[in-house]
Amino acid sequence: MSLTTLPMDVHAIRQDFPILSQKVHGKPFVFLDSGASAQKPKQVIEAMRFVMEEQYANVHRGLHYMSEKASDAYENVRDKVAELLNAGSREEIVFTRNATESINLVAYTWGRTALNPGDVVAVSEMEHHANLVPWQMLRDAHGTELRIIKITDSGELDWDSLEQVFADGKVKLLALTHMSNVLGSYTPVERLAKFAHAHGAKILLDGSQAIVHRAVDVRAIDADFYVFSGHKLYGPTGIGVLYAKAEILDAMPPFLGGGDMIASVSYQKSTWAKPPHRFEAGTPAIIETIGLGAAIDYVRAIGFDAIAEHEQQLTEHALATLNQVEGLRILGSAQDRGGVISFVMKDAHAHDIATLLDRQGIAVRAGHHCAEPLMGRLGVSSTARATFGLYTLPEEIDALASGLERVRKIFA
Amino acid sequence: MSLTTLPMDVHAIRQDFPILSQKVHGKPFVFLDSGASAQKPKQVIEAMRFVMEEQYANVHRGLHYMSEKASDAYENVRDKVAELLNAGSREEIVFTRNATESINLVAYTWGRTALNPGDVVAVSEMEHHANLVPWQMLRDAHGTELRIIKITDSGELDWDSLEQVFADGKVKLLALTHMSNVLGSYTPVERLAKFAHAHGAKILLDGSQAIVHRAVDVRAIDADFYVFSGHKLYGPTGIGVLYAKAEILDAMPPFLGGGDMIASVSYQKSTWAKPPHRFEAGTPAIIETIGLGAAIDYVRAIGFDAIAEHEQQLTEHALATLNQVEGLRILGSAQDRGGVISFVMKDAHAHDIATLLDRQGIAVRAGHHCAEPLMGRLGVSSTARATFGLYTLPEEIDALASGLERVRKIFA
Amino acid sequence: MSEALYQSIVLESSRNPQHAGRPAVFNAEGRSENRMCGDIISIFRGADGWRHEAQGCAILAASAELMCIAATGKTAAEISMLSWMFEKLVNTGEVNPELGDLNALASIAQYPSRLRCATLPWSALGNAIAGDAENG
Amino acid sequence: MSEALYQSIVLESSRNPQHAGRPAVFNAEGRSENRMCGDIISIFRGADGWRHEAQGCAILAASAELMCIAATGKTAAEISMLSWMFEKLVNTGEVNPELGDLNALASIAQYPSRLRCATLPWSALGNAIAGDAENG
Ligand SMILES: Cc1ncc(COP(=O)(O)O)c(C=O)c1O
Ligand SMILES: Cc1ncc(COP(=O)(O)O)c(C=O)c1O
Repeated sequence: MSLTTLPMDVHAIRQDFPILSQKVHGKPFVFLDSGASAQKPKQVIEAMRFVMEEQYANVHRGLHYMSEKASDAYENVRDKVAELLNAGSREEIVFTRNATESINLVAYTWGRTALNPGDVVAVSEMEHHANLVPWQMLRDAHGTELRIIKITDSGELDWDSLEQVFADGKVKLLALTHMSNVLGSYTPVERLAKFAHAHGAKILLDGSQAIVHRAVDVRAIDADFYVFSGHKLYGPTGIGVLYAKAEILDAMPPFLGGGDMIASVSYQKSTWAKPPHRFEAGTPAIIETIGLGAAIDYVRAIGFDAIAEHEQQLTEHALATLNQVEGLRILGSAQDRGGVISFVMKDAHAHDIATLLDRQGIAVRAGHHCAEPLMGRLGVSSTARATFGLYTLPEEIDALASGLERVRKIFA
Repeated sequence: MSLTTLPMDVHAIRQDFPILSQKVHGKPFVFLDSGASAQKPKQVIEAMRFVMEEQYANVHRGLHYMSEKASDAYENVRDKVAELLNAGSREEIVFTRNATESINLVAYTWGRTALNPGDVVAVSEMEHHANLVPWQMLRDAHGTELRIIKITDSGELDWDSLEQVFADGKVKLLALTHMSNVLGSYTPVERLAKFAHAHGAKILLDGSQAIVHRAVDVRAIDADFYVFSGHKLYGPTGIGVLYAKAEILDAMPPFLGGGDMIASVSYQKSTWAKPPHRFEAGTPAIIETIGLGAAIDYVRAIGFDAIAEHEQQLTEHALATLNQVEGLRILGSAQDRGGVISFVMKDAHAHDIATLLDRQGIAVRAGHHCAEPLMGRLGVSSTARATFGLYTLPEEIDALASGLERVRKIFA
Repeated sequence: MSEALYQSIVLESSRNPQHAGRPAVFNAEGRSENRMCGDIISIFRGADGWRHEAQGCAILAASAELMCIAATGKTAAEISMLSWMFEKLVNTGEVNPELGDLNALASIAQYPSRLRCATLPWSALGNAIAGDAENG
Repeated sequence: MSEALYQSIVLESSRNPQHAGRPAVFNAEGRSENRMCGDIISIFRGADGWRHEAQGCAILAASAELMCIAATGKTAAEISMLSWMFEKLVNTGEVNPELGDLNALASIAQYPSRLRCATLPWSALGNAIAGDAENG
């Protein structure tokens, strides 16, 4: 694959990511673990430095200059996120710590009020624990039922199973990943939302992986809830997003109690602020939110068309290249798949693969990827996983392939 | 007050805080709002830059170099926090977003399992909403009772009221601030813990304000729970701490479900990781935790003896100086009080005071300070509040006093 | 000037209001509050025009006073036009000759966190007029 | 050398273990697992000494094999001494002549995230011995 065909100047982009020029064990650093958390461009680092060195104070309640500046910068990111997702309004954007908290927030508030005991929450076999455990906890605390939609051997949602799960009309929430963090499969979200709505259910989409690679339009999808984490989108840790339709948020009781989420407080009774503030108790992650804003600016400047095309090319290159490594098996073969590739190798355990690659400067993840039940479905106990970001070069995939050849020889 | 008497070199310390050399409305920036959120020393900013530029990856599950480095740095901060609080072990330290989340975590998990309907949670009249609203929500959801311990006119806990509240033996949790964010009063925490324990209750201390000014020893206090926020302790936003005794944490069910907090996951049943990980679902605030570590190193290098003495001197200076402003009234007069001073002025509303001071470069807060019920108790609708940090100079208090003179003249 | 907002007309209107106090008899009433800062305002239409009862800062009080002066004798339609022009004034800071003394609040535009103090009386007035319309 | 951990003795022990497989008859059994990565190991004491059943990476398998060789014929006290020395070996990387072939795992000290793979068999062995003691 020749570099000249890439849809964007990846070499220029890499200049924005200081960490990529580090050496690891004396070797050039090949980072293929963006799916766990992406690296940060200097624009994000600089935005965080700027607020801390030049315009910091607590937000919302301040009548002084620094507080006004910080509040503006913070609230301004809500607009950026609303634009990123094409939300109907900025009030539909709630800031959380990460995708995990976003899903738990929905389970604790909407789940315990809009759902009744006996109602069903349906998830798929390829969910991250973040989109499974909260619904188990809701089941155990609130008496809802949890159903599992099967996937096919290719790693796509099994439509027959989906229809079966919905057959008795009890499903009130379809909670699904928009892109599998193990198999790289995208789910057909527009079609799924239509299906869910036609069956009287809401749909929650876990966009943790998808948001990084594709333009997401929550209105075109008609998603009721959409969640993601800042740290996978080249932003800082400590900041996540929950999108929910305005009428749903309006009806939701608060999650955490404290400052900023109230309208009034007396000992007998407190009243709640309007969304989104109702769901943002206490001092928010001000610096991190501003960092996320810079990350959004960054990816939007590159453009999701270019990003998606880049991902597509890398994925194709990776599938072709890795399939040539003897004894290597890639898991999943969905039609619509992206920059997340899990594999196993004959005779070499995923942990050994990861350790041996690391010694060559190549970072991949190994384990169950927070998707234990999916491992069972795939008949493996763990996999090695390479994931791509907008700074990933085809040459890095080639380096991975030669690294794996070396692993193979050691274990041969 | 002459500078030479200060217990530490505040001018040198100020060099570490880049924002303090900013101008606001063309005037030198006088920041007297540290109680809302403190400014960040360059050591903290640098620690965050370092991890993002040189050693970043997701933590805990990685078998590669960057993940190991980031995990070590992250977990290392747990030791630093344990040392800061003199906790019995690092496993007693749970990372949260902020003090607000820490208290809510206790209310949701311990509160809904260790407390029974009819059990009483007691708080005081001078709690921040963060230590009131979660207990109201628990009351409304779980049937516990909420009782309020009165304060005296001087702003100290009313011991008679405390005894009355405990008289029927139903109180199972005493949830109290360690230092009022409005009146600056410290509460006698050792004595209160003894009292609570003698009455069969646990004690939770909201250390959001106290931790900034005094060495806190949770074992000497015998606190069951202790909470604070990183951002008030010169650390980043997005990171808070919950300390709880090991045997209490062990018995607590999880709060949020997702990755990292599980031992095993199957569709039927998931099992939970041991504390503290049981309470840290999803990707944590890695960068912010590392920033908090740098903040702890920073304050410990200066030393809490010097910090406490500096606060004491500033407080005395402020009380003396501000009391000379005609028509100004300081709220509260506790024996043991620190660097938080709320006041009202004849004819000038707190908002007007804050705005007019801001135009002179002086940042104070105005409003109810997230303590609406306390405003009622004090017979005011809002106050202006000046709070001090380790970088605060006596000259800044003098500047505040002249600023207030000017306000007085405008409204005279 | 750095304290432009607190010019004499604002201070005078807040300190010595001529239209403050609940009238004994009134035929329309509106209320608004901002619990985040404790501001509360009530507006009444009595025999001699609009009056206010404000609890809050100088900006709130001055805005209420100047508003009552300006609104008295105007029709609902004229008041809604005034309200719209005032909104524009305090958001842009651009003086508008038709607003007369209300222009004293133009510089609130430089104090975004105080905007609410200036506009709260107008919300209460809107409520009063809406309630009036509802009742008849 | 960068791949020091995967020297031939480790690979050989993991690939061609002589002490793998559950014996038909055994008088002590211990188990340990690391659910975070799917590693599971069981240890048995059969007629011809200690044997293991490992499911996991090469380090786990090699450590189990080398451990079974070293532990066979030893008393509980001797095994606990060995375990203590092994713990030290993998934490410090300092070769200890008394550990013989177990020293092949010394370089795990440079791979802190893999430590658990090497020590898991020893936890299982500890469980087996403790269970044995409990049963009398
Ligand atoms: C006494 C007290 N408790 C709790 C809080 C809440 O802290 P945070 O907003 O960081 O959760 C604050 C700060 O506003 C406080 O001063
Ligand atoms: C599909 C998916 N969902 C949820 C998560 C959880 O994200 P976080 O840990 O940032 O909450 C992840 C990332 O690990 C993921 O890949």
